[in-house]
Amino acid sequence: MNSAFALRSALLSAAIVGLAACGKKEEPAKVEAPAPAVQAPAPVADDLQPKVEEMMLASFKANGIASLDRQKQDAVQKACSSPTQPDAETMKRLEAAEMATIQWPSDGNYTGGDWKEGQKIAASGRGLTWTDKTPDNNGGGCYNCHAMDPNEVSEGTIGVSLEGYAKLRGTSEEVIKYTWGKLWNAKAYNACSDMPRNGYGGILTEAQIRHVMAYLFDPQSPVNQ
Amino acid sequence: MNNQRRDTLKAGGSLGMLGLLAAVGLIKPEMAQAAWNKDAFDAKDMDAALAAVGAGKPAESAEISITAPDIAENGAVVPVGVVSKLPKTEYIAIMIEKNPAMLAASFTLPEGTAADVQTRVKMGQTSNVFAVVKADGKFYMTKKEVKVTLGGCGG
Amino acid sequence: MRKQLIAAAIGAGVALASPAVFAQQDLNFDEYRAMLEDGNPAELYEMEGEELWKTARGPKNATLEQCDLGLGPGVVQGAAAQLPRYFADADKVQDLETRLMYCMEKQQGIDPAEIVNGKFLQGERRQMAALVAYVVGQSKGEKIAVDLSHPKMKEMYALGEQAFYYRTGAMDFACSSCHSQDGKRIRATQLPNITKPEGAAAGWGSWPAYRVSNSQFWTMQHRLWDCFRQQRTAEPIFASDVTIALSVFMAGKGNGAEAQWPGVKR
Amino acid sequence: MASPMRIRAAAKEGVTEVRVLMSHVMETGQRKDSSGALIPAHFITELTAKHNDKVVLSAEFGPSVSTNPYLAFKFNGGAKGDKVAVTWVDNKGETRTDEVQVS
Repeated sequence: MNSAFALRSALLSAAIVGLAACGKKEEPAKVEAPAPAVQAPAPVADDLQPKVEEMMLASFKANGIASLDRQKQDAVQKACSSPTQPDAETMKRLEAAEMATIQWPSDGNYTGGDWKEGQKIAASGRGLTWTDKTPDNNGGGCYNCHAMDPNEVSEGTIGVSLEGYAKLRGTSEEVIKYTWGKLWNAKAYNACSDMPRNGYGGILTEAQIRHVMAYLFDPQSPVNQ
Repeated sequence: MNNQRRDTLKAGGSLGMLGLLAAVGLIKPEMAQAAWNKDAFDAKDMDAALAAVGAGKPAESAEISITAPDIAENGAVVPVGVVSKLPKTEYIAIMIEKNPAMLAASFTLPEGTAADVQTRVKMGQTSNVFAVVKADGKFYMTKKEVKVTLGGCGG
Repeated sequence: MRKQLIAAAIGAGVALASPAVFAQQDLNFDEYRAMLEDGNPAELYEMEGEELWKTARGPKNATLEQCDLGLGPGVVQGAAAQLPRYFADADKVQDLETRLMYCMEKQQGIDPAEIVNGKFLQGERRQMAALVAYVVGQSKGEKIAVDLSHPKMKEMYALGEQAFYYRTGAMDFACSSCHSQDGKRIRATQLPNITKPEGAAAGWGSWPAYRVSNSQFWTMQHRLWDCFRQQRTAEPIFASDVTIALSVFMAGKGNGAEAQWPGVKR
Repeated sequence: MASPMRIRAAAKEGVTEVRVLMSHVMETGQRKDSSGALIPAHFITELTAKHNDKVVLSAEFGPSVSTNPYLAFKFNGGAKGDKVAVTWVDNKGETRTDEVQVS
């Protein structure tokens, strides 16, 4: 996991060499605070960026599987750390680099998983914290952000609703491939997506992603009821 | 701030205190012997729980009301209040249909104490909450469904 | 340990909550929360903290009654509403916990390392949490009034704002991933939009809080620590700059709103 | 060692309202620790509230009552300065009594 991350950071940093400008923040929109005692926040100084990076390292310590490598940003993390997205050209370049990381199923089997396993993975938000002993057996945390089974009340709303996924979107090759790719590395489709890079980041295995695919596409899955 | 807490008597806290408290009349000796209704609290279904508190098959009554949220943010703490307008209400029990042990709490109300109690209970899942009331020697009940949700990242 | 306890949960074992018919509806917990407001178990910690404030402890066998939380030695009423602040004696921006740690060191002789290297809910951090409950309880209903005029406060605010958007860790999350839009939820948990003053005030002004899901009292340091855990970063160091910077950012943005601490939370 | 309760008792128009927060784990006996071992049950079983010397409420609790239990009830009578005392006993025989004056 950690080495995968370091490698990824290195590769992606290399991929966008010369894009230093996208690390620079645009001035975030300021909202005037209502209280009389308050002054307007200081403008972000030009020299703040190195200080932020230093702080995001120095204020943390390694604990178990959560190493300090996690405090180093890779290309998309760096580019997407402001209230405003990078320009379209930068987004495209980042997305192309992420797209190249997607591993398509070796045997062409996209949806042949077990939707019941997929349901468990979708419901579990476990894994990869410093209280987890190993970097394996993680949940997908899908329900944290998405509606899936129409009968589930406790569903997040940060992501789009996935209720009736295959019923609404069909099962064309295009939809199936897009979904696999999105699950593997969401940043390939939107560099600043809020969604974790499940396959690329080693959060879920290929087999787990196939189970989640089944949960989304199987006609028997509660998602499509 | 409320300063009443400063008047709080700092008593009790250990096994040995029990006898002492009984001796100074703070609690009755029989309390120390635990008349706790084990059968009722161990009951695994509604019929058994009702039987164990001596309620048999209580009639539904609109004179009893349950104050509980329609939907709870967490099942570990669900506020439940029971008010009975039945004359001579002397006993109130709170039961949670889908908990492994249904009976959560029971209250015996001497004359002069209002039939109006509130507490907080654990609920493992969405379930009916029952209020069982004994008034003038007879048992009555009502129910209300409380939905329980899950929150947080789950990590 | 904590996780498994929660997972095993309360006897019946909280599995997925039962299906219900209103999946797409907004979940409204106002009624539930209103019913918990009176009799917030955090009051038990407030009582404990008040005793502790007046109890002589540590190598110097002293109380905290001369601790200056910013309004003068021993003044607790209203102090939390004006924290974090720049303290000249420490030449630092300090939040409530950092300031208490400073007082515990200077007045009682308690080694700050014991707190910084300790664990939440244990030892001196456990004591600290009770003290925090007492101090914030003395600012209940007060308006958040953080003075951002000192250059070090200005810098902390700016660093906090940057940290808020800083994506990192195994899942690419920043604080902003969950807290920069209105009306969003993780599962059934509603998320304040901290990029707006009312959201910042809702977040800052309702922690520390008693958490009903695990019956624990959590300070703001504890809250931030667990946010980062769920973000899958490395572990933030207690009272480190990032925790102070984020606190100044939230408190500063929430300035003027009433704080309802200690809160009671899921 | 049991921690103090937080009791508030307020008289208004001839009725005294009592609200009690108890500090107790209310362990069900069905949860497991990280090593998979059952955590033994530990919960309040009985509670008695007295106004001066008269019992105004007796209650039995099971493990389904929430951790750090809350209880609110009302009784007729009670005047400023009267005593309200609450005593609980748990399944391990531990007990605690706290007392306040009615406000």
